[in-house]
Amino acid sequence: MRYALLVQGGPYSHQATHSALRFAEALIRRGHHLETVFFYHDGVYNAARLLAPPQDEPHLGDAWRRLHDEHGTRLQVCIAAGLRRGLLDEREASRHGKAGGSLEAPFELTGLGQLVDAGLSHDRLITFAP
Amino acid sequence: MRYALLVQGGPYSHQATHSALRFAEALIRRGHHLETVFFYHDGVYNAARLLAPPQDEPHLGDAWRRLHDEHGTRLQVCIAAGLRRGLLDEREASRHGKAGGSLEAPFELTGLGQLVDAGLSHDRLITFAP
Amino acid sequence: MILHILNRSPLDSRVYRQALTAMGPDDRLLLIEEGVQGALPQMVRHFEGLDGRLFALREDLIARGLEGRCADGVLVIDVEGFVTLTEEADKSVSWF
Amino acid sequence: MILHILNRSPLDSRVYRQALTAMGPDDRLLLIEEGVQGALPQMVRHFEGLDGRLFALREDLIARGLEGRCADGVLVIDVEGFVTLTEEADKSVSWF
Amino acid sequence: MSDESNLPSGDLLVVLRHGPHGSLWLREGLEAALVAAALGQRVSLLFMGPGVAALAANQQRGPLEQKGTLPMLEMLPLYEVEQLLAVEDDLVALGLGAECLAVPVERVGPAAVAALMARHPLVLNF
Amino acid sequence: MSDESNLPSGDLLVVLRHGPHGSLWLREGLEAALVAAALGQRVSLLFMGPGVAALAANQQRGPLEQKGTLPMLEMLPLYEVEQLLAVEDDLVALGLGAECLAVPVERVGPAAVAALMARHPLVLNF
Repeated sequence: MRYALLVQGGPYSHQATHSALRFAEALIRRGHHLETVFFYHDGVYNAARLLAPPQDEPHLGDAWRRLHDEHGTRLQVCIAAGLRRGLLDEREASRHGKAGGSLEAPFELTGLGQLVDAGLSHDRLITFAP
Repeated sequence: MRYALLVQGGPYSHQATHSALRFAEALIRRGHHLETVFFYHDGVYNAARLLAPPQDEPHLGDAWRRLHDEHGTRLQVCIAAGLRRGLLDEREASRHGKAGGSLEAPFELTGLGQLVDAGLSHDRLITFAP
Repeated sequence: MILHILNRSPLDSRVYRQALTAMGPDDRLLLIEEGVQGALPQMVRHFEGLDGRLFALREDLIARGLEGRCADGVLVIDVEGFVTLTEEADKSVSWF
Repeated sequence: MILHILNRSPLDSRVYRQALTAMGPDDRLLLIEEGVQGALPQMVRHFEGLDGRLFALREDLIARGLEGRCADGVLVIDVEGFVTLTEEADKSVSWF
Repeated sequence: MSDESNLPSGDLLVVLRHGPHGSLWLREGLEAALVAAALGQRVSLLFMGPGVAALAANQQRGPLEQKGTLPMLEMLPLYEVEQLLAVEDDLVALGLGAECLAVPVERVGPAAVAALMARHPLVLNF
Repeated sequence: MSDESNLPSGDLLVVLRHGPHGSLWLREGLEAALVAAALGQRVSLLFMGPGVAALAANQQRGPLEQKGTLPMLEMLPLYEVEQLLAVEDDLVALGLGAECLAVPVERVGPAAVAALMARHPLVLNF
C-alpha cells in the first residue's frame, strides 16, 4: 500500500517523531511504500538544518534524510507553518531579506494542498502528534 | 522587584510566549525590573533568527529584542535544549561543522546554571509553558 | 502564600487536580489562557473550596468572548492584577 | 472500521473520552507512547466495553518497564502489528 | 439536534479540539480545511471538547493584538464549507447556547461523532 | 509514608509530572535538578501524576534506541540529590509497589505536596 505520514510534533520534544520513524521502518519492512511525510504544526522543526543532538541520541533529521535517499520518500514541510516558526529555505530567507536558510533539501517547503492530496490519494495517512 | 521569566513554549505554537510578553510589559509598567528571560524546553525556538510571521501577526522575536534594547533584559537560551532543537550560534555551528548560526545576539546560549541562579537570586520567577 | 497558575481547560485536562493537590490553605489559583474555561459557571465546580482565592485573567476572557460570563465568586483581574498577585505571593508555580 | 490511536495517559488527560466518543461499534483503539499507561489493570476501567478491540504497543510498554503488567483483555502488539492494524482499518484517527 | 441520517458526508472531516488564542491548533486546522475546500474537496468541520470555544461570539484580539480565528470562521461560507457541527455536550459544558455563537452550527449528540468519522474517507484531528 | 514533619526542605523543588520517553519534560527537568545540585543547591525531587512512571524498574531503551532517563536517576546520589518523593496515589494508580521501583523513593500523601511547595523557596514544574 501507499502510505503517508503526518508529523505534527517537534523533534526530541515529544515522542511523535520517534514513533513516526519507527512506524516508517516497520511499514517498509512489510513491503509497503512510504511515499510522503508531511510536516505540519511543530513537526516542521524536524527540517531544521542545524539539529545537533548529543552523540548518544539518534539524529532525527538524518533519519528522515535516509528515508528519502533509500526509499524516495518525499519530505514536505508546510510553508506557512514553517515561516512563522523560522524554517525557511535559502530562497524564502532572501525574500525576507535574510542571509542563509534554516532548511535544506531533501526537505521541501510546500503548501497545505499537498497534505490534502496525500491524505486523499494515498491508501493510508497516519498522524503522529505531540 | 527583580523579575525573571522562564519561557518553555515555542513561539506561535502556544500562547506561552504571548502571555510572557504581555506579563513582561505589565511588570515593567508597574515599575519592576525584568532582568532575565530564560528560554528552556521548546521556548528556545523563540530565539530563531529567521522567524517570519505574517504581517498581521506580532513578531515575537523582535518583541524580545525590544525588551533587551529598552530595558537591558538578558535573553538566555539553554544551550543543551537549543542544540538538540537546532538552535546554535555561529560559534557552535562551526564547532559542529556547519556554516552560519540559527540564533543571534541579543539572545545568548548559556547553561542551565543561569536558570537556577535567576530563580534563586531574583525576587520572582514566573513560568510560562505550553 | 503561593500563586498557582493554571493554563489548561478542565474539559480535556486533569492537570487542575495536580494544582489543587499542591495548594495550601492560603494559596491562590489564577486561571489563564485555555484555563479560563474553568471560570465558567458550568465548570467552576472543579474548583470548589477556593472562595476568594480563585482568579481568572480578564484579557484572556475577553479574547475568548467569555467576559461577563464567569461564575459568581471568581475574581476577574487584568494583567496588572496578575503582576500584583505575583508581588503578594512568596513565589509562583505554573501548571500546564 | 477505524483505527483510533491514543498517546495520552488517562492520569492527566481527558482526551481518551474524546476517542471513546468517536469510536463506532467495530472500531479499534491502540494505546501508544504515554497512552500505554491506560493498559495497566488500575487504569483500564477507563476503556470498558472495548473487549477484543483495545490494543497496546509492546515497544512502548517495554521502554517504560511495563511489559507483562497489562490488564487481562488488552491485546499487546508490536510495531509490525501496528502496521497490520492500519492495513485492516479503512483509516486511522489520532488523538493527542 | 440532527439525527444521524441527516449528517453530512464528504471528502474530509476536520476535527477542531482546541480553543482560540491558546495555541495554533485551531488556526492550523482551519487553514487545512480552507485549503482543502479551495481545492474543491467537500469539507465538514466538527468542533469538540475545548474546541467548541472557537464558535463563541464576541471574541476579541489576542494578548498581543493578534486577530484570532473568528475572521477565518466567517470566511468558511465563501469557500463553500457549510457543514459546521459541534458536540452538544461540550457546548453545554461551556454554556454556549445558540445566542452565544458567532456562526450558525449544527448541534450533534455524542453518537453522531462516530457516524461522522465513518462518513468521511479522511479525518484530520487538530 | 512520611508524615509532614519529616518532609525535606531545601533550596529547590523540582516537580516531575511526565513519564519517560514520551517527551523531553522529564529529561529536561532532571537536567535542571542535576545542574542545581552540582552548583551546591539542596534539591528535592517530587514525582507526581504520570511522572511517577519515571521510577519504574526494568525500563529499556526507547523507540530509536535512546537510553532513556533511568541512568540519570541512578546518578542522582552522586550529586547528593537524595530527597526523592513520589505521590502515593499516583504510584497506586500505575500499580507501582516498592518491588517495581528502580530507585528508593519516599511515598507521600497528597497533603505533603502542598507542604513541600511551602518548604522550598523555588519550585520548578516540569
